[in-house]
Amino acid sequence: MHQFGRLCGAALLAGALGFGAAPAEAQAPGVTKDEITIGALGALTGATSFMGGPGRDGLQLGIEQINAAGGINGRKIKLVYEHAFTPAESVAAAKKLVESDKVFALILSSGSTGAAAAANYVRETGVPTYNLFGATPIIRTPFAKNVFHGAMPDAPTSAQALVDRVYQAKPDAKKIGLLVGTYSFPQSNKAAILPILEARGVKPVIEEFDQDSRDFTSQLISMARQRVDAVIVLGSFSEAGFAYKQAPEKGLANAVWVLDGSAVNDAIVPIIGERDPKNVWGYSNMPAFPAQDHPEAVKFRQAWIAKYGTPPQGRPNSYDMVGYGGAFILAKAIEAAGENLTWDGLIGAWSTMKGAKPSDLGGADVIFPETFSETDHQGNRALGRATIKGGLWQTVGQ
Amino acid sequence: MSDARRPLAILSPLLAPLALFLWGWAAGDYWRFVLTLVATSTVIGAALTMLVGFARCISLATGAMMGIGAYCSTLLILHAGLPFPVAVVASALAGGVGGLLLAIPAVRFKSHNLAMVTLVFQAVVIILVREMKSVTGGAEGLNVAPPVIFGQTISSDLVYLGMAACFCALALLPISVLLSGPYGRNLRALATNEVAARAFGIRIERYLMAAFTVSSAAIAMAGALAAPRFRIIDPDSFGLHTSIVMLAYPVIGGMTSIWGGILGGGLMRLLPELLRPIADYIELILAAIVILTVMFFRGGLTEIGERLCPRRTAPLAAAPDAPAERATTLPAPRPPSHAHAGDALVATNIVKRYGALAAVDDVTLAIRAGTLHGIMGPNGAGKTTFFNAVTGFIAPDAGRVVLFGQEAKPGRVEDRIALGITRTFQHVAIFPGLTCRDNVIAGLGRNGVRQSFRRSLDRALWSAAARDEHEAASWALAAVGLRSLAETRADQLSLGNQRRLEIARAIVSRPRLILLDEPVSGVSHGEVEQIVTLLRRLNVELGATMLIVEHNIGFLTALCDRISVMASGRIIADGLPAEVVARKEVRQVYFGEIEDAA
Amino acid sequence: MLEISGLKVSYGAVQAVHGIDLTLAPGESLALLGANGAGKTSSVEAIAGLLPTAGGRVVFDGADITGKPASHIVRRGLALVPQWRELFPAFTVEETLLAASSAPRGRPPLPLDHVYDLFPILGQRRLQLAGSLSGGEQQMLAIGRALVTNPKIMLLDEPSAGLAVGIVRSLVGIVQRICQAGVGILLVEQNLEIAEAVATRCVVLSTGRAVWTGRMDDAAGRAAIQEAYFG
Amino acid sequence: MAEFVMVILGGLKFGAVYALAAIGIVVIHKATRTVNFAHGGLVMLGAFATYVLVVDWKWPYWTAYLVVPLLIGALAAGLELSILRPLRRADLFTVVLGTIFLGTALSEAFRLAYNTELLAVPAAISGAPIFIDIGEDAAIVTLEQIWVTGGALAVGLAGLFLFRYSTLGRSMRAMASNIRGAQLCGYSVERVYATAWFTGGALAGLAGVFAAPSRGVSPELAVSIIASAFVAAVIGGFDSLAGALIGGLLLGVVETLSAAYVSSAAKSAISFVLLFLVLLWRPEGLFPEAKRRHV
Repeated sequence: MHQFGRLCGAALLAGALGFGAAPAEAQAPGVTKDEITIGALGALTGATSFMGGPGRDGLQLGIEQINAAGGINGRKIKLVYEHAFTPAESVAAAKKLVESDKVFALILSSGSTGAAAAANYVRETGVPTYNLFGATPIIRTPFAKNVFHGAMPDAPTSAQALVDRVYQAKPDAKKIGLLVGTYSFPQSNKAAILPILEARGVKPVIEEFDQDSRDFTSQLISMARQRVDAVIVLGSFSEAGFAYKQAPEKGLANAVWVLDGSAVNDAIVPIIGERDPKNVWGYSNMPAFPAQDHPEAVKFRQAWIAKYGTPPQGRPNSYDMVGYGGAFILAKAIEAAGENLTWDGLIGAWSTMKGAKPSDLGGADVIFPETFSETDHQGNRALGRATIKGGLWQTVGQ
Repeated sequence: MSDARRPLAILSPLLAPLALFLWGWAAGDYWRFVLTLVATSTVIGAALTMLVGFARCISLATGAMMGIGAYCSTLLILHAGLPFPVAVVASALAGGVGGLLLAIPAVRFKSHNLAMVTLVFQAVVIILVREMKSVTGGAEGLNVAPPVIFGQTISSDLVYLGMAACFCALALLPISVLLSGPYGRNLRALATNEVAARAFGIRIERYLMAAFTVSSAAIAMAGALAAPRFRIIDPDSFGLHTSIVMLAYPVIGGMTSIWGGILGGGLMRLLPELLRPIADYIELILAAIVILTVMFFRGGLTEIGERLCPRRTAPLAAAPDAPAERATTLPAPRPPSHAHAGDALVATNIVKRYGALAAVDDVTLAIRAGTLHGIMGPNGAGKTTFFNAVTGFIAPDAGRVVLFGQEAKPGRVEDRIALGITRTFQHVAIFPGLTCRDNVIAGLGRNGVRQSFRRSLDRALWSAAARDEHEAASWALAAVGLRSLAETRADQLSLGNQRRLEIARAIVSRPRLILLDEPVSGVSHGEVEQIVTLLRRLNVELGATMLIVEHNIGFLTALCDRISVMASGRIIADGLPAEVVARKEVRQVYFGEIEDAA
Repeated sequence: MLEISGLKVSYGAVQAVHGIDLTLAPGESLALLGANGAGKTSSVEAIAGLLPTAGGRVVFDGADITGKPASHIVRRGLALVPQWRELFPAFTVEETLLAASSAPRGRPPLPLDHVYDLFPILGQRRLQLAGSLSGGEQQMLAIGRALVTNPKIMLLDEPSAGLAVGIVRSLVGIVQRICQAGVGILLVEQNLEIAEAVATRCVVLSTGRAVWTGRMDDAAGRAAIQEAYFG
Repeated sequence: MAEFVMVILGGLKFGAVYALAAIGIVVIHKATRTVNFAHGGLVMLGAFATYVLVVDWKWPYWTAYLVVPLLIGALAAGLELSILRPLRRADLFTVVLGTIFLGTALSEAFRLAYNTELLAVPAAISGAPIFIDIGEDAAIVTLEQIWVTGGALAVGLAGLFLFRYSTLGRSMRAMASNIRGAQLCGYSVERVYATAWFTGGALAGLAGVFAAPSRGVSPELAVSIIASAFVAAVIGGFDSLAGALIGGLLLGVVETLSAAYVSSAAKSAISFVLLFLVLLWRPEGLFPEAKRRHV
């Protein structure tokens, strides 16, 4: 597979050269004297449109700020955002952006399998690609020099953070329950977390649930029966919220709850129905939460409201923030690639970028600084320690 | 449609993949990619035309079938190292098996219950894919390698499109042959009139099982073909949502020809690409299109197309109410072969009860071969019940029926046609969507699923057997005076002509015994006389025995050799027409207990 | 009172009734005669609004009710006892009558006791399911259901069909009483004897056309009926 | 033992909501012969309306029980008038297609109005849970659980009662039993059909109000409710209100039991297995209505 990808890449490169496309020295696709076209894809309708929609809004907001500040080396950024949900749609959208719209770089702001299918394609084409939300390992393996990952850490990093949160809250925890969704990303996180627990000699109580489950009676009763000290929830905020809420009624009263990435979302608070729930922990892949009273978050929120108006419940969410921050990271990489833009140039500059953050280009630092190297394209590994206070998720150190 | 052009019409669906390939040739790689998926959608649409449009089965398991194909071929290539084309064919077989497994319980149900059973299948397949993580990769999906054919990895979008177009053509061809031949006609026949379909030996369960099997095989093949383009296959791609979207294909395209599915599938797959600027609304737009189609353009795209440019061959000249031409003398291609002496039908002590009511109360009746025998009686006298017991549509509680010296077992309606017995229906039971000729051909029998498959192939090749059927239908239509309306849709005929059509369908198999249930009810005066003449002539020239149930006493007396009168489930009089009508007890039935009827 | 002129009914391309005329006042009784398939049932169902008319006018109580829905026509006081009775099998006798008396209407309904007086057997069976009644009792219930709507004119479509002679006799007596109470009766019948017992005038139909109209006891009518029945 | 009781009670809470939705489907089908695959969409809109009332407008929760059923009932009657009435002459098959896509349209319209993963609605009633001693253990019951289970069941029973004994119910049953006979009694088809859709819609709306706190509001609610409610209705015989009620409760309990004692993955499969078995064993449902339809 790996070799095949390279072969294909080479073939395509050769094909591109054969067709008389500009060689490496000349202007890359999507770049004109005063504009750079960036493509992005994510779900605008369907089950994960809560990621794709905010992703688009965040990117757009970031790009407008960059353009308002004069753009990059005199060029404005133009965003073309395409809807894509399933793998088939994602490949179609990626092909359209790369082959028809001739974008200079591609942003993946869709969920795991869609992003993975698109990543599979971009490995062959070599277009510089920035993966915002995809957590699944098949996006990261095999390693591709043109694919970069942003605020969303890889599964081992986040799995480690989850286990850390358990022992930070309850150092003597013995029995750990794993409440895992049967769908894509919880399953990949489960695969990452099991070896870590095993290394610690902990044999977890594993219970699974289907996507959008609302009733956790059986899982919770099983955990209560086995008297778990802590529950790690791998699932979305709605699932985690209902599970937490139902726990006392099923006899699971004093456990520590550690929630995975997408469950760490303010929309969980009305589900739980308490403004200061006890023992709920999580990690954050950003220095502050969208609604947190944190100077950078406030700056971001004000900008968001100025552009999009009064937000509905749950917006702007962390996908807005990651999208926004991601726009700056990509812009920073393009800036570092210099005036004469080529894919190789961008990839080279990106691969050596250290500590890039939005404020470098005048944005709000709503994501952790990102650092890349030739062999490691995971931009962010920092994860904050988060809990719910006053009805909001708050970062309370690392 | 002229006979010479028939095979070409059956080949015409192949234009779709060809057109897609040519478009892809001219377009860029992105479009070639999209058009590959469009091509697979046309196959899915065509398959659903068979299942949803022709057989009228709402299936919510399309996604699952596609998934079976995609996973099957991917796993076969991955683990068994099969070459791609072999894996595609294998996955079509797997899909066929899956369709059959679904059909075995499903065909017992109709409408929403059938939809629910297919939903169960859909859900179970997805749950299995998700749970069998070690094989299928679970919810995270499975990487699909680009196909390898003859050692060549196919990485060019154009080559892939070409290959997909070839496979799609291969899949469309059999569907087209089946749908335009007797199999497809019989599917539509059973969907519009189950009772009549059964009367001509169309076994509904088997036909539906075949429809599920064939369409599932095609859908699975499309799934296998599309999988490498998806790059990653995961259970969500083949979920219920996918099934619902695909259900729209034949609805939007039109459900009466393979072109409906092809156009609907193609358009529905293209629309999301064409409407990218308003992608937020795409789901709403697609749903709205379906609702509007269902409300206002139930015939779908194909009907709109036909309305815009009416087919030259559609015999508009033969307007719905055009009077039938005078029936010509029978060419009689075969001499009446069953000059059977003695009794054609002997019914002994037939009893049929509904609760406390004895609808047929110990009726014994013998009909001499070659005669025209009428049964009259007031409403509720038990005529139709008796008639149905004789034809095998209901099982009598007691009594036996002997047809031409052979005891007839109740229930097996389809066997009666082989015995040389056909019937017409009280409420005209033609197959409305079919042409007159196709209605008549259904009456020839040989309607078992396998036979219909072979006959469909005959028809596509326009072999001697198909020409014979065509000729036989022409003969029967000419016999009843409908020759010029042969290619008109049956539901556009006047009632009198529909009655004639039923008679044509009943005589085309050259039966020994024809049972006519109220052949002139609702028919106008003038037409009644024509039908009398027609039936008399058919009796003479075919030598067929006829049993006629009728209210219209004038018609019966003019037509029949003998008449039996039924009242309250019993035969109260039997004899020559004039004599029977004059009898006191018969008059009493109609006039009440009056002594002097003059 | 009920004036019908040029009534036409068709089913798709087939015309079942080719224009008939008749009038009927409350307390009067009229029989619609003819062989099977002559268009009798189509005519009364079109009058009662169960079938669409293809032409002609139906005027009732001074108002044009052509093409109005059946429910509207019932509320105005024109009730049909249909040929197949059209009862609700899972309703009890009482529920059936209640359903008719509690439907929205312009006129006050008759009390149920009226029906029970007329048909004592229904009173005894008031808690029995309509589907479990005998044919005669079902016919009585169908008449009772129409009666509860307090009609000025009642259309009866072959009330004798499938019933034993004794039951038919008692039904005839009751229909006569209803008529004497001032309700106009339009009776569709095949059986001449019953028609004679109930009606004073008759209209004879043959293949959708009125071939004779006049008094029931007229000899010329007899001949027309013979002709219509046996051709 | 206590654990078992808790599993059963948890199942009953969800089952009661299924039952309520299923009764709505049955009322509509019984009176109008329309199989309403858009019913899940109506339940979801009921939950959404609850969200708007309680969270956006900050009205007290009890107002939702009054306003939402009227609103969703009116919407359902409107859909009947505008979309299903033109379809009345079409065959059952076409109507089923129409309602399937109508359901999709309702979900999508909502998604466009509110693009968030899930809208959370606070519980209608809160308070300390009740401990019931059973043997050594104690079963824990929350007030909300009692309220939702009891409330939904009470509404369902009230619906049953109304359908059985009220004039309005009688008109719908008459129409269901014999459409010509009902017209001859003076019931207008148009009005009874609109009433049936209103009633079915109102029940769907109420199911939404009851479901909102425990399930949240999202388009997925429509799909999961329609599947469960249909299974419940089919188990109950599809034409029996009492059957739908029992079917809903049975489904809820069987789901949680299988999840608790077999495997949590079995939960989603079990409802389909149940449906399948019922369809094969008794295609007319466990509680068929005594009926003889006029054709």
